[in-house]
Amino acid sequence: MEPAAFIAALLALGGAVAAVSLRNLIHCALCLVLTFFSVAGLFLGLGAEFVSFAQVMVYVGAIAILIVFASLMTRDPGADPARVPEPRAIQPWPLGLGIAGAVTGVLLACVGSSRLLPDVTAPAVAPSVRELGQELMTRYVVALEVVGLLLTAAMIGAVVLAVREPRPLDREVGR
Amino acid sequence: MAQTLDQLLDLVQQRLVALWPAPWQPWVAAFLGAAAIVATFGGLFALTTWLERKGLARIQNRLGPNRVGPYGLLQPIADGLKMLTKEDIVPRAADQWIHFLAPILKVVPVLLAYSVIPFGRHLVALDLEAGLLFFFAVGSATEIAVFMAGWGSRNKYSLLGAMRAIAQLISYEVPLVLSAVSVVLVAGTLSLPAIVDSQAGHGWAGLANWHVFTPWGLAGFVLFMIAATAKTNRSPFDLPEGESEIIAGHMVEYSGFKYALFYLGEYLSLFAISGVGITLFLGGWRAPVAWLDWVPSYLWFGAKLLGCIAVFIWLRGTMPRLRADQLMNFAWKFMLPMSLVTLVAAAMWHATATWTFPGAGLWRWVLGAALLLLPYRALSRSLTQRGRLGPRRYRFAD
Amino acid sequence: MTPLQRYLVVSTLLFGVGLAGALTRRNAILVLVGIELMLTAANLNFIAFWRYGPNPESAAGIVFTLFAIAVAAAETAVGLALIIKIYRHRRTTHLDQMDTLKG
Amino acid sequence: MFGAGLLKGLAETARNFVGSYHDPARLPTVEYPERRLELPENARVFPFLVYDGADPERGLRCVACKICEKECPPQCIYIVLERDERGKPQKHPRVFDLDISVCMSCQICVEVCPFDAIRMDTAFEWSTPDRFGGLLLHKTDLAKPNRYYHQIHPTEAAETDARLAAEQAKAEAKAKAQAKPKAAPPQPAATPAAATP
Repeated sequence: MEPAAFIAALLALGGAVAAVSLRNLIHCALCLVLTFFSVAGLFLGLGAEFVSFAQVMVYVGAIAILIVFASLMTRDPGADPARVPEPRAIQPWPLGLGIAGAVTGVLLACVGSSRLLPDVTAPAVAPSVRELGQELMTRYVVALEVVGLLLTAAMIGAVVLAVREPRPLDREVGR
Repeated sequence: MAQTLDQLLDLVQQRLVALWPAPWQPWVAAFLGAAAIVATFGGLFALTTWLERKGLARIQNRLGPNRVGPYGLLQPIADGLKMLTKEDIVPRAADQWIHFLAPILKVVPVLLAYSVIPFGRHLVALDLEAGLLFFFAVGSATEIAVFMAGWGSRNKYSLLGAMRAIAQLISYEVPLVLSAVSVVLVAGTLSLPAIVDSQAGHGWAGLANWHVFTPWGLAGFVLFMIAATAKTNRSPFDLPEGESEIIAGHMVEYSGFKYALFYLGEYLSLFAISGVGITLFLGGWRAPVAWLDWVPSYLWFGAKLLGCIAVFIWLRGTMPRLRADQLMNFAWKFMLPMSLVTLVAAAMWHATATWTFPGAGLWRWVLGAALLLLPYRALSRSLTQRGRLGPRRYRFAD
Repeated sequence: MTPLQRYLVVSTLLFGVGLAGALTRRNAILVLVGIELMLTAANLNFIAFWRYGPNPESAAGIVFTLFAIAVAAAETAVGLALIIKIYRHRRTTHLDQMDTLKG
Repeated sequence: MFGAGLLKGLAETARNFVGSYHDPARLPTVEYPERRLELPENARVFPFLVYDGADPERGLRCVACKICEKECPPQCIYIVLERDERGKPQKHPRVFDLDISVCMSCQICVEVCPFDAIRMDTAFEWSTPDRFGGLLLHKTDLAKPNRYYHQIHPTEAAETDARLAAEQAKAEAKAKAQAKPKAAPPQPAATPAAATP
């Protein structure tokens, strides 16, 4: 791993830790943006140019903005002490951390002990955008159509879910 | 001779790079390219502020700046000095880091976007295969910057302005990308130099084979430029920073150098998006007629860029600002369907490229124009009849 | 360690952070953020395996990542729409306060 | 058709732009400090005090009746009546101050003045580095001769003068008419007065 990729990986991990641990929701979203940018940098370092740009466009341009918008539209009064539920027998966060740590440990052990793949370090020739398009339109055309359908359905679903019902007054006037 | 002139900038760069020891050369070359881009477009920014003030003044029967230097040409320098010497005020309640980072994040992606635009023959910093995608990807980072500026200032006007700006940016990104996709469809590539090459050659009466000289290309160009106006927050789509309503939107709490950075970022993104529009539809650095090919390519690009800037200034001097509901209706009910129709027309044009029977060119034209004009007609009729874009009816006023 | 393993370690850690966030945070939006992080880690895995795998000339890894990105976008859109809907109903995004069946 | 209005607007602004280079009607703006437009006759900025004759102190028409001070909506006028050593009011202001940083140019003082003593001035370049003292005009700054009034508002001044002259003539005629019967009685009165003692 060259230094640039190392820095990108560090930034991605740091951003991720900050994104799930900070108190301020907007700071979390902005740290998430940092993570997405760094991961796009990692993709670029790995030679996947197209995916890297798509990652920036979709994750930074759409998903991060959506999260920011949602967190502004839902000001959580959860900090209100009167509404916090009674203490439980088992605190949830050590349990969650434990599970996550266990999963990560098992995965890391797997990665460390695996000898499945040969050590390929030769510079790979990334498929050009044209080849990628042809693959998408021939071999993966069914998947592409399904993803298109899924996106359409998701968009309609999101609009239907989040749309505000017109208030009676509006309906009366007919606007 | 003409060729030397055309490659002058490249030659100068090679000479300069050759002065350095070999291991440094790639770095020096990259630095020179970046410095040239920053210097050129920084200078163009200064020139454009002057041009804009002069043009707007003439449109409004005024004279415009004419005190500093001949014809007021030194006005940008005076403005710059004023900006730089102003006090940099940070609100006490502001989120210091976010407030500080926002202007930087506004300018840096815009500068990155310049790296894929071909300014002339062989004059492109990075010939990426997915260059167009890169351009749109870094363009989407400015939304984050706008949000950071609006939220970090801890001011309700700036937050409102930022929300408006993001809603507008996202809405107009769709038609922008779709109208660019129609070019990608016909050219068959995402690389901007290759798209310029796809418009090479001369067709009927020595006119160049630019995409704008086709029915779908003309429609796509108009849609692209309208969406670009909205993407760069320029009048008539300047309601994110509407001075009369929310002062300056997300820039309320910025002063001095940081404000200048926002201003710079806005103009730089205007130049960048105009440059991409030129590359996609106006043949990039290519001459419009064959007998003018001897003029250096970067001069053609510059002339087209100045023409685009003039049109933007003209629009700003003419159109009143849209209302928020008009803005959204226009984006989703007019721009989006029309860009989809343009995509279909481009596909038709691409599919009928193999027609060889006599009169095929005329038929393609008629078909393409009909494909665009009929939906346009129907759309405009339905929109105006249903009162979506017409005057607003107020609930309690009637 | 081979280069592949280094990238796998990074993606595993990213996945772990996302999982920990999704399990421990009680704000619905932050749970979604954790899920996004896990998806990103999976994408990194795809790309790393494509780059250092036995046949990098095939585009499978890249295509899979593109699909994963599209699915992530759809998932976020619907998820956030749900969160906003619930917020309008219950005035909270706190997961512990929206666990009753009665509305 | 959709967009025709936009094109019409663009054509109009283009005509403005091109016309501003050759058509003076499309460029009415003048460069102010060097060239000035002639002010319209009804232009008004801040009030001033009219005096007749040559002496700004004695010729002042103002009698310090304080009607303008009372009527002024933003209360920018301050008047002190002149008194002689015995405290007897003189029909003359000792102090007449006008704060032009407050004045809103409404002309109400002019409307209510029964003596045509206060009128609107057309001078507008009042900028000063001293925003308190510099914008507070005293009697000496405000007093301007009737000649000046004729210069800036010829029609209005002629009208005022004609009316004042008519009033004066009427007053004189009345005085004469009163003076005659008054002049007559003293004679008969003189006799009883002379007779009484």
